[in-house]
Amino acid sequence: MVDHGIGKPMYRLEDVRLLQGQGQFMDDLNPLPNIHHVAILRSPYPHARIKAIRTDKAALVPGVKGVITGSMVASLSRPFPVGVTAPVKYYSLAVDKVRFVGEPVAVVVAKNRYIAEDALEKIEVEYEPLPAVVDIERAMEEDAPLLHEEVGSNIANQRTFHYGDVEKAFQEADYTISHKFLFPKYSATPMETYGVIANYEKSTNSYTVWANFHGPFTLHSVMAAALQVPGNKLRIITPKDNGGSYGIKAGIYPYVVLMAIASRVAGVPVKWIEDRQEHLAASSSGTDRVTYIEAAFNKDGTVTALKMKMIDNVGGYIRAPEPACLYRNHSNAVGPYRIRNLYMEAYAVMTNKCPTGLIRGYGGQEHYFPIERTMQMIAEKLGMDPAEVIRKNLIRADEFPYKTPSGGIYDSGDYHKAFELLLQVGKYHELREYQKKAKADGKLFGIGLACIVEPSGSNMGYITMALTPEERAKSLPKSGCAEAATVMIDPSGSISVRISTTPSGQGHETVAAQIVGEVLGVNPRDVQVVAELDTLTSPWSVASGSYSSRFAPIGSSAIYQAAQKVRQKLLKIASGILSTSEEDLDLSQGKVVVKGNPEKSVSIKRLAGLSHWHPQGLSEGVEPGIFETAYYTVHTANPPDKNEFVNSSVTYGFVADLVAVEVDPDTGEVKILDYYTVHDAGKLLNPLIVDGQIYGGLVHGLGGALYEELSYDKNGQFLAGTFMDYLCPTATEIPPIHIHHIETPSPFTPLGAKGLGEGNCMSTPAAIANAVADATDCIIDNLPLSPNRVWNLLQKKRQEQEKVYIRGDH
Amino acid sequence: MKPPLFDYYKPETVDQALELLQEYGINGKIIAGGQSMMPILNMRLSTPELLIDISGLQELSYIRVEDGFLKIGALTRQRDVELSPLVREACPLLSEAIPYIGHMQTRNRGTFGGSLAHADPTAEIPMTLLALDAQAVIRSASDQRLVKMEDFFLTYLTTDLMPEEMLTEVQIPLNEMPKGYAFTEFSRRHGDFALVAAACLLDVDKDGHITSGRLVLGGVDSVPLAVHEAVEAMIGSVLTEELLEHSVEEAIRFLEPESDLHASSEFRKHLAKVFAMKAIRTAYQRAQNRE
Amino acid sequence: MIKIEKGQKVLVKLKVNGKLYEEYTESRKLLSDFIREDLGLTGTHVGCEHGVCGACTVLVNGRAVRSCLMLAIQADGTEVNTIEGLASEEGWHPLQEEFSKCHALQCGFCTPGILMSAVEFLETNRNPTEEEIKEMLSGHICRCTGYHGIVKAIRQAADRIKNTVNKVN
Amino acid sequence: MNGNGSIELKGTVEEVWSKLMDPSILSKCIMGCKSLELIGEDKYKADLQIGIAAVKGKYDAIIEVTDIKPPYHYKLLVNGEGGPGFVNAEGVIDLTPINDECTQLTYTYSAEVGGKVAAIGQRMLGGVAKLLISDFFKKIQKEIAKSKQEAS
Repeated sequence: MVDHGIGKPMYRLEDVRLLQGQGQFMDDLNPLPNIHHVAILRSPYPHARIKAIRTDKAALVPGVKGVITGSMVASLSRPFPVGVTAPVKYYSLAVDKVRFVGEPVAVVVAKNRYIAEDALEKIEVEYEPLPAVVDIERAMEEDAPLLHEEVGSNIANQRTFHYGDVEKAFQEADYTISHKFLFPKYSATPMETYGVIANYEKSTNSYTVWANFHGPFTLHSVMAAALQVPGNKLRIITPKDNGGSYGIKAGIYPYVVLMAIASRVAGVPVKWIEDRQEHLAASSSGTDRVTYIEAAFNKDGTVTALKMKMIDNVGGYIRAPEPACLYRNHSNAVGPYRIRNLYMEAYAVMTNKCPTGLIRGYGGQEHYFPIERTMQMIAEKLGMDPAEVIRKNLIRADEFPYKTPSGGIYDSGDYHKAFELLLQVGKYHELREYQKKAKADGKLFGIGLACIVEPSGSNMGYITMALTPEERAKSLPKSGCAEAATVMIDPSGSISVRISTTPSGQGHETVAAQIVGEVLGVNPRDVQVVAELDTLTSPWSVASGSYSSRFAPIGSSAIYQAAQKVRQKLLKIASGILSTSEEDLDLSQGKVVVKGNPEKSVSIKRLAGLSHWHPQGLSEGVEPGIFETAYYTVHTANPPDKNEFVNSSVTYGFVADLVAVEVDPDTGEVKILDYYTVHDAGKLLNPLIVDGQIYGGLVHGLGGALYEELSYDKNGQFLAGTFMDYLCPTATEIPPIHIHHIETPSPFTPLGAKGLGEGNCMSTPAAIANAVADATDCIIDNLPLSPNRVWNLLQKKRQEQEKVYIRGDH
Repeated sequence: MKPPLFDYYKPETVDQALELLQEYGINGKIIAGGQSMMPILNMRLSTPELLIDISGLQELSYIRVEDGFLKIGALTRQRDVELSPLVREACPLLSEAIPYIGHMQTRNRGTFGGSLAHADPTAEIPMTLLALDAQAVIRSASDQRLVKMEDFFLTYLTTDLMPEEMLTEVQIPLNEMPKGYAFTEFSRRHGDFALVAAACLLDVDKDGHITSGRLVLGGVDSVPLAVHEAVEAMIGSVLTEELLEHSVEEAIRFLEPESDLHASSEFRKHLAKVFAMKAIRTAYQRAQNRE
Repeated sequence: MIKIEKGQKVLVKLKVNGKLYEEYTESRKLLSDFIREDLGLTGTHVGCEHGVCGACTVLVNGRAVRSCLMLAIQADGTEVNTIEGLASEEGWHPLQEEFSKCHALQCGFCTPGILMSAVEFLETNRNPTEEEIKEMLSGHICRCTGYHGIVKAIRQAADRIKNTVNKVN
Repeated sequence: MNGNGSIELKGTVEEVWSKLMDPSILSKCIMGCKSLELIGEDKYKADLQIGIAAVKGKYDAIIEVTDIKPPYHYKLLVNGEGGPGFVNAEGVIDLTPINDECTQLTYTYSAEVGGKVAAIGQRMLGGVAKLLISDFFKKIQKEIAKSKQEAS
């Protein structure tokens, strides 16, 4: 049992069903009779006016129950609310205009998916194509094609922030450096696509929806608002198993509304399982971002100030929770460095690409790519070792909790210790020696470093940074980050737990059982965990869900607190029975025992039985039944203040990466030789799961660095519509990965844990880019580092060198 | 992504299949292993009136050596060719090329003839067969003909096969099979369509002089492209890096590959040079080792 | 010769996990949909429907194939094995055990397909190198695990199967 | 996607021009053209089946001839829509006499392909465009030769 406690690498409970084909994923559900199937007609144009839609022929196809178009959606729903002041009208189906390739234009409800697709081919749409824009900066120009006439500009949101005295720091610095970086649009492509079952009940005007949605449940109110019903008339139930998301499935909510309407119009329950082409073209993705960065630094390598102008491409419609990508890292904008002066300018721009949303690392990869590249460029400029520049700037262990210039409160850490561990396990100095030899032999060998702060447990208030302090003051202050859990014991004494963290593979059931098992002194394998969230019966909050690595810091804390409540209750009941004070009792092996006298005990089964069968026998003041819910939040999550300070997350981990690469000069191919990553995420709850999260995040980061991009041509045509052109890394692309940990517990969570599922998505693209820059002596400011891109850079360098050589000859 | 409606006929003999083709010709579409055809159907890029499923024609699944040829039935699974000791012995170039096709799971189903008839210009089997100077046995209800690979490929996904015809067998000449061989390719990930691929056959005499050779490139044109000059120009010489680079550069000078998402025309052309050289180098070394 | 007109249903008979099934279906129905919808075996998952992701992989006559790239009617008369039949009366297949021990799955959506490929792979390759395992795995996409645990689990399962076979002999 | 090229045709500028402007010839020479119907001045409605081998899409297209400067120059606008997506293309054709028997035809084109086919057909789209164009001129060449033969 000890092996199964908190912090132990217990094998997962979920595996038992998943390895036998008994998972219950979205498409496996058939909760209602007479479910019909949906196919969606999508725009082939990046930007066009819809002049007419003719659906009569489609409606006549045998088996078709209904065809839904934009006008119906406009009459049965309202545009989705979004946290910016720009009046963007975003409906779940195109109304009048399409603004990206793949945008839903019409819906067919039919007996099965085959017939629904047959009927789609019979819908005739007359489009008037309009000029499109996909380039971020072009979209900001006055004469650029305008997506939303009522907004009057493609800029959906714009803010500037000053912290410290940036101008003074720049004036006083020995050196400054500036560069423009571009981070590409990419996705996470979970293997299970979006899926929704929706049923409209006319008699009560209410909707019941099953969807592999995983929050944030702030979006529940967004959906309810669009459907114009109170929250309790939109019941959302999540399936037991969710086939991966990495943030992407938060973007399912427009389809929840669309299917709700489709069910209402067609008069039958409907099921829609997104196909892979739909998913790639039109689900959700990270933003592509242009960053102009300027750094001020001294000749010893100390960085004194940063200026960043960040422009996010949020696609055809800005949709909630965007523009959050710009602000998610607001508090940790300076990363792990002691930089006190910070200027940030943030823009959310709409272009004719698919709308964006959550993705593993949300904003971190876009943010740390320019910063970590700049740290290396500073080293190059000063002729210093990049490791030395990092050392010079890392926050010291004695400075925690550390307040960042933008209001973040870094809870704990020992960045120097973790960084030195990285250099030691990665044999940094030996690698540098080897590099000298390798380069002398003409090899393009490089080493990349990256250090980042990994925020976890978002404070929903950060999203309101998109508004000015004056605008914020007009509405309710926002700081939500609470999570809830329920622990109950039935009359037979068996324990179950209900969680609202909507896992999608992170093993929440296992860790919940580990926590409850340890607190209540039972075998975790005897604890039943229910992870399905039902908005009418589960305990949940606006912040519930699976995102911002919030299970470890917050979700697990709620479970722990609920278990503690049950523990207290059991002790209280037992205290009466055993005539011993609660302080002298303990829980162990399914029993409450008297400390120091284990012979004297009473079983949980007995205690639970009593509370159910004979409540009158309980001591006075003890409620019958054992059913305890706890909500947990962290006191450092506060609304942004009028000075624009905000603590956007409740815990902050640290990640330090070292990667060695060799670039093939003939093909531009980047070969990763070794990857070392050191994490400090506080107390680890299950090391097996922890390392699994790190491997997965790292490989996703590697995908972003080398392979994955949702490419569009300059006219807005989408080019990566299959898994032949959107390249996910496979087993043959994976380098040796070495994971190490240090643990400095968070003082803000009862178990000392922090999140860690996203760190390498943030750090890996930067680390690999640094390594490739180091190997090739080329400036890397754009990703992914495809062979063609790297080869182009090498060609350019060769040509420049030839020019220099020829000039030198004269 | 579900297939459209089609009539489905499944002949039990080659003759039945040929009769169906004679009758339905252009409106019928053959499906064999389906590893290219099924994605096209699922995406509804093809809406054939009639699908003629020849996957049950066991008589077209065989590998044998006969009359100086390695003969492979059109419906032999790629995986069976890959694992065949006979192929490895008689035609190592083919054994080297096949594992580059997709993945084990698609080679288990994909057929040898299907890949050839699909005629993707980057596909391994068409390229290799062109390098091997193979010929296709093509049958119709009324006729049977042999077509050399150099005459088989017309353009993207288009071959000399007429609507009423069916590919039944591939014949690879084994007489004078060069000792040196190499297949190499460059792709974004393992198992992806090659950006550029090269197949080389080459022979040397005992002093290391090149006596004959063939080179085929994939991914640089609308068909697998024979650029035998790259090797032929070096006949009589011992291979040196300088000579190799020169003759390959000369041979591919005229190439104008298409650009796409993964590689520009310029990059493809560069890769063509790099991988042609690589293939020749390896083939030369192997020829020398076996000499 | 079988001739089926558009929309006409045809009887497909096949053995899945040793059990005989007979169902009427349209000729255009994909084997993946047939297994899930008509046979109710939802352990086989559909991830891309163009043969790249490998989630739908099943064994047909002992060979790992994409069930999304086959028509159900093409499986008529075959023996199919899916994830539901992997464990036996005696317990889990060594692959199942090692997958759990090595944390080779997270969301578990791609896992059934990978397991079925691995079954064929280990039957044809008793002593695989890491390279060979990765090559076989490259026909599958997993977005959760980074493949680390999967490679390790297959290697450990191979060792266990080898040892069991050795003991028996 | 764009490109240009030139081809030498056996025929005078006038002969070539008359073929290029003849709808019945055009419908024969455009690959996959099932019908071509005049719907306005220099404006046609066409039923096209474009693609290669099994990958074929049906497109309803409007073909418009503008900027006509007989017999030397015109511009062709093609807008097609169909199941797999859409094609919008623009081509400019110039004829220059080489001698009494030969005419130099130069062309530039730009095409935009959208929708499903653009998202999946990346690898071959450029090639298909080239194929369609070369096929068109090959057939035009044949038509000119044929009518010359008939005339003589």
